Amino acid sequence: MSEILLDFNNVTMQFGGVTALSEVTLQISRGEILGLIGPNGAGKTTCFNVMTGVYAPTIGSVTFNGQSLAGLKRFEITKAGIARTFQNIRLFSEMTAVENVMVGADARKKSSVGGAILRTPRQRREENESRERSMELLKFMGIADRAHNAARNLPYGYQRRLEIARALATEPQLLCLDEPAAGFNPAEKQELNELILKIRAQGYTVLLIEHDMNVVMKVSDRVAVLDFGKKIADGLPDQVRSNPDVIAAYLGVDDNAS
Amino acid sequence: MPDWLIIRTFWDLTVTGLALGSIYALVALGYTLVYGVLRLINFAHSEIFMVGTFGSLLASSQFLNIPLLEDGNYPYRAGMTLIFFLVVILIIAMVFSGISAVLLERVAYRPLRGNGDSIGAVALAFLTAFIVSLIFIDDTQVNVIISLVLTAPIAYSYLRIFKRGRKAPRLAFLISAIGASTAIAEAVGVWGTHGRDQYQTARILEKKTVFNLFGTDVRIDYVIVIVGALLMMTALTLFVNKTRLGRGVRAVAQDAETSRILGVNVDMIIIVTFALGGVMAGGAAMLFTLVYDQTRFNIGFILGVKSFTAAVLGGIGNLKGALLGGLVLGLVENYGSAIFGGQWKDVIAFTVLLVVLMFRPTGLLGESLGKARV
Amino acid sequence: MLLEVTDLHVFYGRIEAIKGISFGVGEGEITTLIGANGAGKTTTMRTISGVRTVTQGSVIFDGQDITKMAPHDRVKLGICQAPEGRGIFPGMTVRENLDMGTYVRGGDSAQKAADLAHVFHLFPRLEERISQLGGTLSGGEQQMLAIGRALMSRPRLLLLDEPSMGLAPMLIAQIFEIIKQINSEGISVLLVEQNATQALRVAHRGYVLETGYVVKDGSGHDLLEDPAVRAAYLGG
Amino acid sequence: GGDDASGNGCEGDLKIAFFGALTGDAGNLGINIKKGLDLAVAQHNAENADNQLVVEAYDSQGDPDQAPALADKAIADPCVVGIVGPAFSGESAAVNPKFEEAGLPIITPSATNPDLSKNGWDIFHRALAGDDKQGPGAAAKIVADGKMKVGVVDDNSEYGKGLADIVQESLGDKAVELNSLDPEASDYSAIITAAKDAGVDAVFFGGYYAAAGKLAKQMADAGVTATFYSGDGTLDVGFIEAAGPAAEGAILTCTCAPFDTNPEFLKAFQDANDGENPATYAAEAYDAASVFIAAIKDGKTTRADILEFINGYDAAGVTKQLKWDETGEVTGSAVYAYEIKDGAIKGIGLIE
Amino acid sequence: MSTIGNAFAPVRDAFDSIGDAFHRMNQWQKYSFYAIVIIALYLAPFWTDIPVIGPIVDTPGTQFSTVLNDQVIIFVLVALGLNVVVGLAGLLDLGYVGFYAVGAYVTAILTSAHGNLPWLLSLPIAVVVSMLFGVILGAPTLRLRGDYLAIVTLGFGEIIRLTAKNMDWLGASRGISNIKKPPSIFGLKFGVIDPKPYYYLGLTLVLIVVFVLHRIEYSRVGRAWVAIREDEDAAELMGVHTFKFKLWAFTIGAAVGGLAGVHYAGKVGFINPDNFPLQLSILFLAAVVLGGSGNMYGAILGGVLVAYVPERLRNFADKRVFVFGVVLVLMMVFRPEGILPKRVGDEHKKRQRSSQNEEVAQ
Ligand SMILES: Nc1ncnc2c1ncn2[C@@H]1O[C@H](COP(=O)(O)OP(=O)(O)OP(=O)(O)O)[C@@H](O)[C@H]1O
Ligand SMILES: Nc1ncnc2c1ncn2[C@@H]1O[C@H](COP(=O)(O)OP(=O)(O)OP(=O)(O)O)[C@@H](O)[C@H]1O
Ligand SMILES: [Mg+2]
Ligand SMILES: [Mg+2]
Repeated sequence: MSEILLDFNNVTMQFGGVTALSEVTLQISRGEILGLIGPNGAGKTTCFNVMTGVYAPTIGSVTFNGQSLAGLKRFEITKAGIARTFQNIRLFSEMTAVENVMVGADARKKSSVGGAILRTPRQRREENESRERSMELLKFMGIADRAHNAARNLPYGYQRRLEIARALATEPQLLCLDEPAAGFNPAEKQELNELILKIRAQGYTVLLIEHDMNVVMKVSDRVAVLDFGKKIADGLPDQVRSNPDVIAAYLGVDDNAS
Repeated sequence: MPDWLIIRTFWDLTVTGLALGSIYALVALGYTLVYGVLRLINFAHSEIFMVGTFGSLLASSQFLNIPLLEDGNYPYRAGMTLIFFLVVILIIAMVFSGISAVLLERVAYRPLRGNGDSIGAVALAFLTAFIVSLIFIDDTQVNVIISLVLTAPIAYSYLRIFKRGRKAPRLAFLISAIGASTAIAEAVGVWGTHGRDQYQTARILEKKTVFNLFGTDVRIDYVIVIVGALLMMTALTLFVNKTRLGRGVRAVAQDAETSRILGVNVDMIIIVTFALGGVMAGGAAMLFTLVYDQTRFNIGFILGVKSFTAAVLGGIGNLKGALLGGLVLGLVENYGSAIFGGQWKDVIAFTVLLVVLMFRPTGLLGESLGKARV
Repeated sequence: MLLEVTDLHVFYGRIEAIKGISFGVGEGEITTLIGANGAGKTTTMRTISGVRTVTQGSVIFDGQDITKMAPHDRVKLGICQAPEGRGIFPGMTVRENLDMGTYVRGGDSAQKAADLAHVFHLFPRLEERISQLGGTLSGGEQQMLAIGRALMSRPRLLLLDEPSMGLAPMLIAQIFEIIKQINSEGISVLLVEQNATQALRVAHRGYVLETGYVVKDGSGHDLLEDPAVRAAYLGG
Repeated sequence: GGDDASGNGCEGDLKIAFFGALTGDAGNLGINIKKGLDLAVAQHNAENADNQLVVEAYDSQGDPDQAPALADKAIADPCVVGIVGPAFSGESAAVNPKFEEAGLPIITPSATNPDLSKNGWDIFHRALAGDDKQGPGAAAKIVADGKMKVGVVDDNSEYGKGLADIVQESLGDKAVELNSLDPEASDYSAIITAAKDAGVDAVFFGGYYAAAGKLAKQMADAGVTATFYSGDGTLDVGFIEAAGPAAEGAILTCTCAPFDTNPEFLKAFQDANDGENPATYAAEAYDAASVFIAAIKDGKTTRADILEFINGYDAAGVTKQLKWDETGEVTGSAVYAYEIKDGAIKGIGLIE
Repeated sequence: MSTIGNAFAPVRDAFDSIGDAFHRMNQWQKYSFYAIVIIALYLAPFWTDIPVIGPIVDTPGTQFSTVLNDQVIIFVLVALGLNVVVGLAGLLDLGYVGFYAVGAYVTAILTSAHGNLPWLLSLPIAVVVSMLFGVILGAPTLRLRGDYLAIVTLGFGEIIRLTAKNMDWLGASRGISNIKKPPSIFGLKFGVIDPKPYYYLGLTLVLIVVFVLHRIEYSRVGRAWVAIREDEDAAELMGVHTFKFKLWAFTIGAAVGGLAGVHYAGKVGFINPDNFPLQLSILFLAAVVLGGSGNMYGAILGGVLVAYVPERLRNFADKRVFVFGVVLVLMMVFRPEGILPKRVGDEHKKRQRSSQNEEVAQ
């Protein structure tokens, strides 16, 4: 495959007695959609947390774009180009939708207090850029009609999309989605699939955690499977789907008709 | 060994520091309990303590009819009489504090939680009428009568507003707490028989030395305070950890909504929490008057700030932390005063707090409530 | 009917989330509510548990009007819920969380031990994690814990709000098996699901909610066959 | 009547103002003062039906933050021609510059901080000596009582610390510095431990009565037998109440005179106040008011005239000869000692 | 909706509809409105001369124009600064009086106790020193969450006050007098008696601070603050340098608090440690929350009320503080978001249409 964007090298993550990840090695290539699946408690969210600097791995290292993420603060990792959504929605509820997205867009901006007070040309340019880009993203996600509503007032589906828009606004090279389809009905899931593909078409690399095979298998280029903190499979969706280990540990039955 | 004051008087300072620290600890429990359950700095808890000291005062002067002085000396009692009197005073102080804590919750917090009830509505209505009548008439009796007349209709409309049932933001609780604290203290300062002056409470326990610790005489009142505080603390910890109600307290502390779904009577738990905190404060108040035999309308303020500091120092929401924090604070203050002089006492206390929190951001023992994951 | 909801109206502040719905859960039946996001399913569940107040309408449980009853009293009558978003006590261990399920029951520790064993039998994962803090469990583990905890209360009516959310496919299948099994033990179930196909398969009766109204009802089987329902909720 | 005869802008009766605390923590002191003022004005009004005076009260609660707005109000009222007060040193520092600029004469019956008279304020007078007189007086008394080792404590207030520092200085190497305590705190055991450790035979406390009472009592409880000394801030029955039997034998000093110095005043005061004895500073306030009244009787109606009259005043008051030097200090004043005996304050005479 | 009709709703809604009306105004109308308000504010010392209104607003026993400056302006400035810290960034600060004290003390030291600088020169220095104190307090403590920060800041305020009280160099409990006054310009003489020049100066400072803070609030910085307040973890994961922005909030808050201190010191000419008690911090916080935490104009209103109402109620004498306490409770019970709560997005349009999804909690 092409250039390796994220390299998860032999990572072990322990919490007291619990080993959430054990010697996981995982690569994500630029431009792909990688599905990350596995039984509950397999360590998927923990992978995210290690990648985004919430936890420091017990052993092993993560390199992103050739740069080690060790010791980077969370916001520095975001600036390095990794953005995420949350398994439970975490929006800035007292801000409008567009402001939520602007917070993400601001990650790449430089102007600070001085600029704000003096309204320097740079500050004004950045402000406009942020705003325009945020509106674009809201349109892109199909939720621009509620741009000026407080985030807390948005319907659930909108909130999920807003989270994605906010993450995209940080101009990530890698977008990590943690169960974005949770709580969606099949029709809504269908729309989400299209959205994820659209996002990739824009040149983003996507790492997707999801339990719904209709989503994962349809959009992923490649699927990795974790079980008890170990990677047990990694390959094309069809290969994974028919991998007996995966079936035993995760899918249960081969048939996934509905 | 160098000949420093702190070394010469170390055990002396330790005993007195532990005594004051025990009182801090008991009051800190109230902060910690309420904080644990409602995530609220119950600023008015200091006033609950203050009410307890007045409970002790009334108990000794009114119910037990003990004079301040008998033939120019204190009315010392001994033996069973003494024990009986002490127990009566303790119970009355606890009742005063307990009831006022529960009332406080009804009036100043529960309406903010979005389910105010008639007790809160009546109290608030009375207060509204009272302060409005103050604008026009300056005669407390007349004010009270007018307010009583107006209470019913106002309470009725308040109740209807309460029905809207919206939960207030956290800061609103804090300000309501501050308001309640101010109002309670000031009410005593304005309408108390001695106004803002100090009150003396009867002194029935002769402060004799009971034993000698490394050359330091240890007085009976200090022993009672320290032992009493430890006993109360143990009882409370057992209650919270071992009883079903205690389990309810912990559950509500973590997730009130879910507790409700699982059959926990949340309002009752909150009442229990306030009552427990109040009772502990009442106990602290009684022990306090035992040692210092005086009180004042604002006696709670400084003590409250200190006790809250102790709660945070130990790890707020953590019962053992309150004990540890209280004792540490009492000792640090005493040692610090000996080294740097009494005027630096509070500076030392707060500096220690700052330093501890820098290295242990959730206090010495940490919060006992686990945090949710990111 | 074990539970009968008639003309229910529920408000959030000035917004009417439930605009007069009626439905029922038969004794020993599984009933399911399906509907899009924001249709009002969770609100309905929470109203039955008593944590939202009813503006108009009535809720009758086992012949008793519980419209105004406090939530904890309803639990005593045998209504218990595994709420949406799981509602795990983050600072309590798995064991303590499960114990909270028996909060209103009190007494009889042998019975409790048996129930605990039953839950561990259904979700062995929980037993492995028995002394881990609830807040540090993975999403799916929390979901198991929430269901297990509700079972611990030995309810007559079990309310499950999206129990399959966040569960791995294998467990999803298992969950629906468990629901059937619970039901066969005589517990009535009110089930809210996004996974409508599966839900309707196990349900005796189903209701379709749309923006606060019941727009359709029927047996699970009928709804499963209904083309409109298929188009809207079952993914064609 | 002050029918604006002199063009000072006042329409109506002239006013002598009280400035100080009537409410709040320090309210008692102000109430004493106001009673003295009220008595003087009432006596004047009873005798001069055609020249009525009014007492206007400005209740600052002794708080330097609130005082300026009150002072400005007093200054803006042309009928206010003299002020008995400000009662406390802290608020004096905040508002006296205003009175100076407005040329509004003040006579304080109670603010004893020595620094106040060093600002070159022409309007400033006080009806009793400052702490720079009281301190050495107290020290002299302690030495006269044969004390060899004196622990000096203060409440870290402007007044208390100022006084304690002067006492300590006057005592020289007999003094043992015990630092400050927090008057609002309840527990003074750290300081008492230090006193015990130093083996003092006397303790001087600079501060107010509430803290003094607590300190004296806790000292006795801890087995410290040293004699308790303190200044005018402690000269209040509140001290005896708070200290209980421990107050017995304590020695207090004041530049104020004992209430029974002047029997005539005592009787008048008792008659006007249901038999109550004049408490601390009431007599000084009466004296201060009498000076203003004398000026008005003399036909002075403007602030400037009254100020000039006061600066040249020299007559006997009920407490002392009232005559001021150019800094505003009253000349020929003295320090009195008091003792607590049988649960009451007894004057034990002038300190030599 | 239908079931909830009560006598108090109109009173409550009145506040909302005033706000709504304002939001509906067009640009031109808004600017004229601002202009009128500002002119009226500069004329405030003369309000007492207006018939009918005069007696209503006048403060009994105290000089109205002095109250305007000494109480109102100071509280408004402080509330503006504290609103940044508490209202926007969500950092509970119970020791804000510390910064106010630092500002006042630096001015006092530089112009009187240990220096002879003019007041005007001490102003920028004092503001910078206050900011430095903001950093000194913030850097080690901003790691702390929520109420831990509250108690640490409370301690900080006390440490400042007690240090001033115990150090002779800072005047100890005697305080520092003869602090220099602002220079006289435009025929305004900053004397001892007439408070009006100080009020004009103070009002000007308030307007400048409002202007500056408004610009910061509606910028990347302001958004970062609110994001931190709403969800600190999420904010950091969205690339917000939370520590830096929290420190900025502290520093800017400190600067405004310090500025208030400078103004105060210049006016009264005398300060001592008792001017900066812990209770004042609590009053400051009450001002912000009462007015509407997070909304600058709410904070201003809160500052005005907390400063002015007790003066207006002087008739209550001893009972003032009691009344104040009860009023706080009542306000929080019936208007928990404050008198002028922050509006998020286009909520007001919603209210007009009274459509769905309004009071949705998250
Ligand atoms: N802070 C922690 N302390 C202890 N154990 C933890 C902690 N965080 C995670 N774990 C454990 O690590 C394991 C992996 O958790 P993780 O959240 O990564 O699972 P997951 O694959 O995302 O599962 P799910 O699909 O259910 O969300 C779980 O068993 C969990 O209990
Ligand atoms: N706390 C709340 N405050 C205000 N409105 C709310 C609240 N919770 C839900 N709502 C509104 O009530 C309506 C019904 O919500 P509810 O959560 O019951 O839907 P649901 O059918 O359970 O949806 P989902 O599938 O997303 O769980 C929605 O319009 C929602 O926006
Ligand atoms: Mg997960
Ligand atoms: Mg739902």
